[in-house]
Parts: sequence; C-alpha cells; structure tokens
Amino acid sequence: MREIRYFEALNEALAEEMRRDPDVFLMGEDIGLFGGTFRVTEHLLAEFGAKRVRDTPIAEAGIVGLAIGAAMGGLRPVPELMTMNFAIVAMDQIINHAAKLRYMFGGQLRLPITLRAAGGGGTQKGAQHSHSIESWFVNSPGIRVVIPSTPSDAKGLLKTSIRSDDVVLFIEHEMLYSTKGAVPDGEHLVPLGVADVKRRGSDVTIVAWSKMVHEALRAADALAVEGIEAEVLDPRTLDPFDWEALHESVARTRRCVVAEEGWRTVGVGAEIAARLQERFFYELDAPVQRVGAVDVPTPYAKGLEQAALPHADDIVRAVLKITT
Amino acid sequence: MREIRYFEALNEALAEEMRRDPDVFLMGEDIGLFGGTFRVTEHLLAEFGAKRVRDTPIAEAGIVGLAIGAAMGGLRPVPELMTMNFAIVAMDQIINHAAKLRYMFGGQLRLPITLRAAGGGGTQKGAQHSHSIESWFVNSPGIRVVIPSTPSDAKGLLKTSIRSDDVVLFIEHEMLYSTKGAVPDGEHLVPLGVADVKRRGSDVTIVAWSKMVHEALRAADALAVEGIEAEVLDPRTLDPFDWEALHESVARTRRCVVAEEGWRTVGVGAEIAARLQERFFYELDAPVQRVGAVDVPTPYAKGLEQAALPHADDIVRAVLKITT
Amino acid sequence: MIPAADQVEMYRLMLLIRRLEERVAEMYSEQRIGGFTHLYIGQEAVAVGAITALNHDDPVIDTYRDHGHFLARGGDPRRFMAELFGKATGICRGKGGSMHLADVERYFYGGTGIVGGSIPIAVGLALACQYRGDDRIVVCFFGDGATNQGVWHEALNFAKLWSLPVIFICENNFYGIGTDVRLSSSLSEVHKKASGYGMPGFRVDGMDVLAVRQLCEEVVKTVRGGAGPVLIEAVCYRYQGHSMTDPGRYRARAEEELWRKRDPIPRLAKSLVGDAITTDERLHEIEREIEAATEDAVAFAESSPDPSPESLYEDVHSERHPGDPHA
Amino acid sequence: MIPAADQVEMYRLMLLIRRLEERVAEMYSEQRIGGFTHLYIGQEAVAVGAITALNHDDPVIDTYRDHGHFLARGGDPRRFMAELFGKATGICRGKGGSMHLADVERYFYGGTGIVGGSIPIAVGLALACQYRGDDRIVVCFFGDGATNQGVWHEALNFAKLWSLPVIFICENNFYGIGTDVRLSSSLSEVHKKASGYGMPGFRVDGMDVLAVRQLCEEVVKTVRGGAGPVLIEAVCYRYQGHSMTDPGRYRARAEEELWRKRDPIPRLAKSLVGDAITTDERLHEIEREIEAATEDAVAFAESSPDPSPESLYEDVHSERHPGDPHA
Ligand SMILES: Cc1ncc(C[n+]2csc(CCOP(=O)(O)OP(=O)(O)O)c2C)c(N)n1
Ligand SMILES: Cc1ncc(C[n+]2csc(CCOP(=O)(O)OP(=O)(O)O)c2C)c(N)n1
Ligand SMILES: [Mg+2]
Ligand SMILES: [Mg+2]
Repeated sequence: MREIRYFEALNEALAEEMRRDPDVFLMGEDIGLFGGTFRVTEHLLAEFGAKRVRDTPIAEAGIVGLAIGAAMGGLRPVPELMTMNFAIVAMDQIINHAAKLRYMFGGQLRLPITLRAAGGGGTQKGAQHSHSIESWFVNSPGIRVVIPSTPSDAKGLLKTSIRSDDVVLFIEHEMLYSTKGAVPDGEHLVPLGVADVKRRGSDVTIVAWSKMVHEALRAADALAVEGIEAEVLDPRTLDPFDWEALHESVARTRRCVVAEEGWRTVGVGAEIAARLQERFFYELDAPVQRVGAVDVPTPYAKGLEQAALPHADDIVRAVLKITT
Repeated sequence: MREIRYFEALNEALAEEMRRDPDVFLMGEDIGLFGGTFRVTEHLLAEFGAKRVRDTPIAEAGIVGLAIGAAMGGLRPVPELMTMNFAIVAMDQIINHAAKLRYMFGGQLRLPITLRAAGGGGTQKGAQHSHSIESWFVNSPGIRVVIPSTPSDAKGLLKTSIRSDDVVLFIEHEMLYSTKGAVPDGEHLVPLGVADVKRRGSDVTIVAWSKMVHEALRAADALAVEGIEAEVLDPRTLDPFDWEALHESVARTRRCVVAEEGWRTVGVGAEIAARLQERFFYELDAPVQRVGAVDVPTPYAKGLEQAALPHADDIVRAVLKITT
Repeated sequence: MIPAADQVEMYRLMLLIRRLEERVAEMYSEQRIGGFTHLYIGQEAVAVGAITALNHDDPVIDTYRDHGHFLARGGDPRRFMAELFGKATGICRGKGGSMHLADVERYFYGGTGIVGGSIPIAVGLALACQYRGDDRIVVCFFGDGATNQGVWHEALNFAKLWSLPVIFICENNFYGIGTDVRLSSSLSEVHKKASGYGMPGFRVDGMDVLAVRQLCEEVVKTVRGGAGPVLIEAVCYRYQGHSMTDPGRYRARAEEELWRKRDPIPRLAKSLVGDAITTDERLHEIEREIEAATEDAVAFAESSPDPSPESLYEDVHSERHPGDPHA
Repeated sequence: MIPAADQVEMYRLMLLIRRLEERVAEMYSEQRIGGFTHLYIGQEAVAVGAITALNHDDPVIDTYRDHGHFLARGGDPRRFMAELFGKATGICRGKGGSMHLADVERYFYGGTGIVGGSIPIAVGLALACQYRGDDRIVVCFFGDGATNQGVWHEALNFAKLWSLPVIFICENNFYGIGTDVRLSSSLSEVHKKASGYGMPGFRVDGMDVLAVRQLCEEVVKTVRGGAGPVLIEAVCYRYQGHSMTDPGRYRARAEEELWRKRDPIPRLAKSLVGDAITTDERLHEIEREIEAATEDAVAFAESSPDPSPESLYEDVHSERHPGDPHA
C-alpha cells in the first residue's frame, strides 16, 4: 500500500467527500488562500472555489453557529476550528446548541456537522495552546468524538464522519500531521465505534488514542524486550466507545493501562478505569493504571513541557507496576 | 443555632465580606435592581451602592474577563454567572485565562476571583438549562471548585473563597436555595479541601456533593431500615479534594458509591472510582458504584426529567448491589 | 396597502397568541406547565407583522420567548399546548417545553434558551439559502439584551461580510429580565448598532402591527433581492413579568399603564372596523373561534399521553453505531 | 511638539525591538527558541508611540505578538531573551515563552494567546482604576482580526457603558495570519466600528511613530480626564510572516515592498537628523549600545539555568490547601 502523511490523508478525505456530495463545504480560519495552518485543506480552494472553501473571520462561536444553521438548512458543513484550544471559545455553540438541538426538538432535525480541530501539545506552544480536552466532550451527550492516530484511520474516519447525519467532533493532533502510514487506495471508510488493535499481546492491555497510540507502541516495544507482551488497543472514537473490544482484550490480559495526553484527573482514562473495575472486579489481576498529563497548565520551557506530558516511559513504568 | 435558608446564608456571606473588605465587589446580570434571580444578592445594592453591586449586560465572557482584569488591578471581584449553563459561554475566559494566567506568567499575579453560578436541574428547565458540569472544571488545573450542600457550608465556604487569593468556581444549586439549615452566628469560615461526614456509617461510603448529598441522606435513611449503615461523605470542594477523608472512610467501610447529578460518563465519580480501585484494590469488597444522570440532554417533561436525573432510590439500588 | 384579508388574519393571529398565552398562564399557576415559561403578551404585533410578511418556506429562528412566533408561523395550538404540558403529542415530543418550540415542517427552527445563541445559527440558515441559490430569506428574533452578547456581533459581521439574506429583528422591550436597556447597551437605540457593520438599521413601532408588516415587506423585498442583511429594531413592551416567576418590581406602574394603552390588538381592531375593513361581528366570531381552539388545545394536551420511558433515550443522535449505550 | 529627548528615546526603543527580534529570528532557526514566535518587526512605531505616551503605572495588556510592547514598556532584554529560551531566569520563569511575556512590576499584564481574549481583561483593569479613583488609564493592543471576536464586542460595550478609562489600540496590519481584513471584517476600516458603541474612533499612520505618539498624547489626556474609552486604529504592516513558520505566500511582493519603504525606523532617523534633533553620531552610538545589549541578552539567556523540575508544580495557585497534590 502507498504511504502518505496524516495531513494528506485528511486532505484526500475532504476532497473525495466534496466531489461526492455538493452539499459538503468547508469553513474556517485560513483554510482557503492560506491553505490551512496544518495544510489539511491545501489545494481545495483551487478545486472547489470560494463558495465551498470559505475563509472566515476569527470568530469560533460564529463559525460553529453558522455550521449549525447551514446543517439545518440542508447542507453538510465541515467547519474547522484550527485548534481545540479555540473550541473552548465556541463551547456554548458546540455543547448547548449543536449537541442538544436535535434532542430538545424531539428529533425533528438532523445536524450533519463534522467539526475538525487539532488537539494536543508537545511543541512548546504554552498553556493556552496545548489542550487535550476530549473528556469534556465525552462527558456531554449528543456529540460524537472521533480521534484518529494514523493516516489510514484519519482518512477512513473523516469520510465516515462527514457522511454521518450527526454532530461529530473530529480531533486531529498537531504532532501527527507529518507522520506517514499506509492508506488503502480507493474508497476507504472506517466505521465509528469500532476499536482497532494496533498491536497484539497477552500480558496487559494498553488503551491509547491519538498521539498516545504511538507512545504506547514504543512502550510495547520496550516491554517486549523485558518479555512483556502488551496489547495496544486504539478505540479510535471515544463516543461511541467500543467497550466490547476493550472487554474482550482485558478479559484475556487481566491487566490494563490507559494512556491519554489530557490531564489525568477526570480524564477519559478515569471512565475507562471506573468501568473496568465495575465489570472485571474479580478478574483483574491488578488495578487499572492511568497515564496522563500532570495536572498543571502546560508550561513553555521544553524540559518542563516534556515533564508535564505523558510519554512511552511513563507507560512502561505503569505497566511494570502491575506486571512485576 | 438559628436556621436560615441557603440563599440567605450566601447573602450573609457576601454582605459580611463586602463590609470587611472594600475591594470586594459584585457584578452580574440582574444582581442589583432586580435583587438576583435566586435572591442571593437581595438588598446588597441598597447597602453597598451601584459601584460595588454592578448590574451587567448579558455578556458572560465579558463578565469573567472584566473580573480577571479587576483582580489584576488589585480588586477582589465576585462575579455571578446566574447559572452554570452560561459558564459555558464564558468557558474560554474561565479556563484559558482565569485558570492559566498565573501559571503562564510564572506566578507574577494573584487572581482573587470567586465566580458564583447556580448549577443543576430538576425543575423542568430543559436541555440548555440543567447542567452539572463540574467535571470539566475539576479536569482543568488552576481553578478551585467549591460546591456546598447546606446553608452552613454555603456561607462558610463562600467567605473562605472570597478571601482566597485564587480563582474559585463556586457552584450553588437551584433546588437548594430555599432549603433551611443551622448556620452558626458570627464569623463562620469553612476551609477548602476538608470533607464533611454528613452521616456516620460503617457498611458503605456514599460520596455525594451539592443536592446529591440530600439524596444520599434520604438513601441512607432507607438503607438503615434494611439494617445497612451508610456513611455519607460530602467533599464540599472538588478541587482541592479531600482524598484523605475519603480513604479513611473507605478503609473502614470497604465499599463505596459515588452519587453525582452530572452525566455519569466521565463524571467526577469516574475519577473517584478510578482512584479508589488504584488505592484499595485488595481492600475493596465490591466494585465502586457510580450513580449519575443518564447520558442524554435533559428533557423537559417532568417524568422524563426525573428519569434522567439521579435520585435516592438509584443510590439505594447501587448500595444494595454491593452490600447484599 | 395591506390586503383586507391579511389584516383580518393578522388580527386573528395576534388574538390567538394572546388567548392561548392567557391560558398558558393559568395552566402554569395550576402547575400543569412547568419549567421556564416566558409570555409574549404585549409584543404580538412584532411576530405577526414580521412573519406574515414572509413566504411560508422562509426559515425563522427564535429565543425562549417563542410562543408568539411559533403560532404566527401557523404552528398547531394543540401540539403547542401539549408540548407545554410535556406530553408525547407535543411538537417536540415533550422534550422541549415552552422555551424550545420547533416546527421544522413549517421552517420554524425553534426557540433556544441561551441569550444570543440562535443568532449565528440564523446566519447559517441564510448561508444555506444563498448556497443553494434559492430566493429564501431568514428572519431571526431576539431581545434588546441579546445584542450585547459576543455571538450577536460575530453573526452580524458574518452576515454583512457574506451579504447573506437575513433580517435581524430585535424586539426592544426595554428590559432584559429586570435590567433596563440603558444599563446594558452603550447604544440603547438598538438599530444604531447596525452602523458598526455598515448594515442598514431601522426602527419601527412594535405595538403597531401594520407598521411592522409594512416595514418588513419592504425590507423582505430588498433582502430577497440580494441587498444583504438588515437590522430592525421593533420597539415594544411585554405586559407580563420576564417569566412566570417574575413579580416585575423593577418597572414603574405608570410606565406599564402607558404601554397598555398602546395594546396592538384593540388598536388593530379599531382600525379594522373604523376603516370598514371588517365588521365587529366578524371580530367577535374570530374571538369565539379562538376561544374554542384554545379549549380544544387544552383538552388535547390534557388527554394526551405522557412520553414513553424509552423516549428518554431517543433523539440523541439520528444514527446508531456499535458501542452506543441503550442499544 | 514631542521633546527631543523623548524622540531619541523612541528611536532607541524601536531599534532595540528591531535588533532583539532579528536575533530572536536567528535563535528560532537554531532551535534555541521554540513554540509559536510572532515577530513585531515593521510595527514598532505603534508600541513605542503609544506606550511612551503613558505614565509608567498605566496598565498595558497585549496579545501573543508582544515582544515590542514588552520592550517598549521597559522590559529587561535579558529576562526577555531568557524567557524565549525557556530559562528559569526568564520573566515568566520559562513558563510563558514568546507569547506570554508579562512584567507585572512594570504594569505590563502580558501577552495572551487567544485572539480577543485579553480585551475584556483590559476593561477590567480599567474598572479597577476607576473603582480606586486613581487617574490611571489602560491601554490594550490587538490586531485587526481580533475585532471580529465576540469578546471584543462585549468589552467595547462594557467600556463605553461604564465610561471606563481604556484606550483600545487596534494594530491593523491588514492580515490575520493569511486572511485579508477585507475578507474578515464587514467594516475593514476598523476605527469605524467604534460607531456601534457611540465611541470615538481614530485612524493613525502606524508607520509614523511621531504621529502615533501625538494622537495618543491627546487621547490619553481626554481618557484620563474621564471622557470614556476610545478606539484607535493604527494602520501598519508586519514585515515578517505571521509567525516564524509562515512563508507568507498570501501577500504580493509589491505590497510588501511598498510598506518596507515606509519603515518607521529610518523614517524617524531621517527626521531626527534632518530637524537637527540629534546627530548621526548619536544614532550610531545607540545602534552600538543596542548591539551590545542584544549580545548581552543572548549570553545571559544561554548561560542561565533551565527551570527546576519542581517548578513544574509551582504557580498553579498562590495558596495551598489540604487535598492539594504535590504537597
Ligand atoms: C447566555 C445567557 N445568559 C443569561 C441568560 C438568562 N436570561 C434569560 S432571558 C434573559 C434576558 C434577555 O433579555 P432580552 O434579550 O432583552 O429578551 P427579552 O427577555 O426581553 O425578550 C436573561 C439574562 C440566558 N438565558 N442566556
Ligand atoms: C480564538 C483564537 N482563534 C484563532 C487563533 C489562531 N490565530 C492566532 S493569531 C491569528 C490571527 C490574528 O490576527 P490579528 O488579530 O489581525 O493579529 P496579528 O497577528 O495580525 O497581529 C489567529 C487566527 C487564536 N490564537 N485564537
Ligand atoms: Mg428585552
Ligand atoms: Mg492583523
């Protein structure tokens, strides 16, 4: 299979879906003339024109609000918020409008919106520009949370999200854009709610998503040297969440570590640990371990930032704690 | 001791702190001439004047932003957001500014801000007006989360919060305002980070805060009839969180149920369950149970709303599941 | 000149709103209706004047004070009352209540509870109209208080920048809950705020349904013609408290009296009869029809079933996937 | 007429900003500086003209493009460079970086990274000044792009409504990242947006430091006198990309050339010497002093220690309580 980069995979997904359905359109800051901060929308203005690739003012609540209205009006908007940090500015439109209108109107509406944004830290952008806050959105019903770790998943999930008739928050990762991976030629769709085993193993299940999948794979390599075979399970979507796949894996391994880039306290890992102890109280050989960011705003200095964010070695330590 | 209502206790706390410190001032929608949507600021305009009791436009991000600036300028603002639902509009100012500026400026600033808002559902206000989203704020470092369940705690914690030099989100509950309770005369302060045992018991620990404390107490009464003695632990503040008191309690009871009004998935209860299984893996007699709202936007119809929100009987069921 | 039949219909709609809301107030006191309920009484001329100037498929979007606009759009009084009663037959299956009436079949995209929240959504609806190249236009209602919210600003800028077919109608009733517009807006003559966007702004007497209709007809024409968005300030007054639980102590009785003298319903009745557009008898007949419709709506709501317990889990999403709970 | 000594000082400050930033660019390429780094080169006249018109204790607040304002406020070049290097001796102990320079001792309340985010905070600072009854005023810098954010609107309304002592300075450099102001603002002459608040708005040549200073002195006087807030649009141009990673392909070379001809530094040098306010020799001396200060700042930053591992946990709160982690 050909290898392409994560941002290219996303770009392909957008182009293909725009060719397929004239109601799909993009809007966001610097996505057109500038080509997208992370090159995801590169060349799309040239192919689809300014009607379908719309540069906007810096007004995130407005962008999401317009997307909601456009969806009500029968279109299939794919707004970009540039980064998850700016989703916070639009929180009311996302949570109190996009995620709720269908329900509070008794199902009269469909809102086919795919809201894209880049999450994550690790490039010294400091406290206001390094968020991994997927836990807030997983807490809130009415919005899907899709968070791919590889170019293939990125492409397949973005296409599925755009075709979905529901509100999807599609979280990319700044540090994954330039990573390469095999992506199938032709039509490639990945369903929502289906986890992917990124590495098979029998001794412990490491649950990780987005960039942390790669840290988990690195950790698994290191652990293999010690004779510990870790399974790396990537849920790929956090809402819906493939509990079945997780249960199947943990039933085999009887040990689990969750690794996320978000703050540890009340992260998605807390939910996973809480559910697993409910489900496998007698089967687990050790408490579920959680790896996440230190509970401080992300600092700028490289050393501090690296100390704040979770890495493969933190995962290795967590695994060793429950396997030795 | 005299008995007063929750809203009166809050009103006393505000008046006392305003008398004590001329830099304390209030701002918010309808807090002055109108007297406050929930009467918390009643009569304060008359006593302190329009300089210190400031009616604002409906602009929550602006309100929080102004409070931050006023705090930088040496004042001690106590902004009100009317309800937690509108905190979502101001999320960027709360999380990306108030909670982070001190850290990202290397400690150069103090931001003594107490941000008050009424949370919770239960009065048929529908999907956009029924939030219990404390979990988002507990996830975010840099902001204290105080959430009292009784008039006494409300008064003592509000006074402590106002005197604190840090950013405090002070979450009241719409359905508690008219509840009565004993409140000490004279100066009454309750420290942050110190849980309160609202009922002693030996068979199970029920952790609950805000309105759910009262549901938990009702549940404990019902359980006592069955011969089960439940301890009801009210953390009172979720950041800081009194893990020590919780550990002490669970070490005795070996069973725990967490009851919160927020959505169950990735609620604060998930964090509590995750920590307890880490800490007490071998000591727990049963998995930690979580009671919370059904993961749907809150519906309007009374029957549906009551079915969506957690109640004493849900807590009873959860306790029985792990004690019988 | 507005056709006679239209004028009579406008009278009927205003009176329908008035009478139904009077019943709503009663039902609220009897606790048959709960939650937040915001009456529109006094402001009927704005909804009716504006909405009757539209085509049936021009999208309309609204705030929590939505009874009048829902009914002016032709919404069914039965399903309206049933919604307020929280019944399964309600227009939103009992999930929305008073603040969240939507009737998508009638292009009424609902009441929303967050002040300002629906305004960018209106602009998005207008974008859809422009994108599809149809000649529909969007009308968006909101209060004076909403114009100080950030999204209001973002929405007006977007609308003007992209020259979208949307009419922003601010119902300036001088108060946001208990706060005087002069204490909340640096420009309390709201239509002047349009200047910050290079957008035309108009002020109209919102207690005069014919004036509202007249202005809206003109504006609708220019907006449909592609001239870009317009801000209309309709000056009006709500006769009741902000919501059912507001005693309304912040307003002077004299001020209230003054505005009651300008009640849009008797005012129109007078000109309808005075100008011989219709007869007193016909107006009484309308009154009786509306009374019957009101009783019928209440009876329908009362006799309707509660939502089923399973419906709690429905309508969160339109699609199911593996991993969804309550599957 | 601006005093000769002030003019020379303004020259020094502009050149200091320019030279330090040129070094920043080098250090960024060498990866000694990381994260987002936005250069101010080209816009120096705005910061210097405006900030030198203030008293030393008038609060100033800013965006991520904050080097110029920090330095114009008298911030220490050493601690500036150390911050960008992420060192413990940085003005924010290495926690802020380029976007988050604050110097509270100098009443500089920092650079913030969320477009528009600092604007209501500026208004809050002005509220504190008014509340305390001192005669300080606040200056707030932001870009053309920021004026479309909701909080900008909320902030301007609050400021005018409460007649607060704040000067909003919009540095209109015609682009928000790569987006032309005409594609983002319905009124691209930003000062005209003031009309939406009944606030005075002025436009000034932001490439002419004396013009900026002159206007700011006048405005400072009226604002300090209690006349309420003012919006100033300083028309300017950034010579570099939006941030260090922006190749800047969206701007025409001819446009860039045109603006380079209007460089505020040689322009002031010319008038300083031409009007015999100072001599060429003095200007060269200043250049040499600045070069030395720049080298010194880099050397200081290089030789400074990294932040201690424990400092990661510090500064989250100012108080500790039971239950706090890392206790
Ligand atoms: C964002 C937000 N803040 C506060 C509220 C509470 N609230 C509900 S209605 C209202 C007043 C709105 O006034 P206005 O816009 O003039 O509309 P009116 O009620 O007069 O029709 C307020 C403050 C809310 N619903 N949403
Ligand atoms: C709320 C928010 N949205 C988007 C961004 C990304 N961003 C950073 S700078 C910028 C452009 C700002 O333009 P302008 O206000 O004109 O300031 P300039 O950079 O030209 O000084 C954008 C979109 C951000 N930091 N914050
Ligand atoms: Mg109003
Ligand atoms: Mg700019």
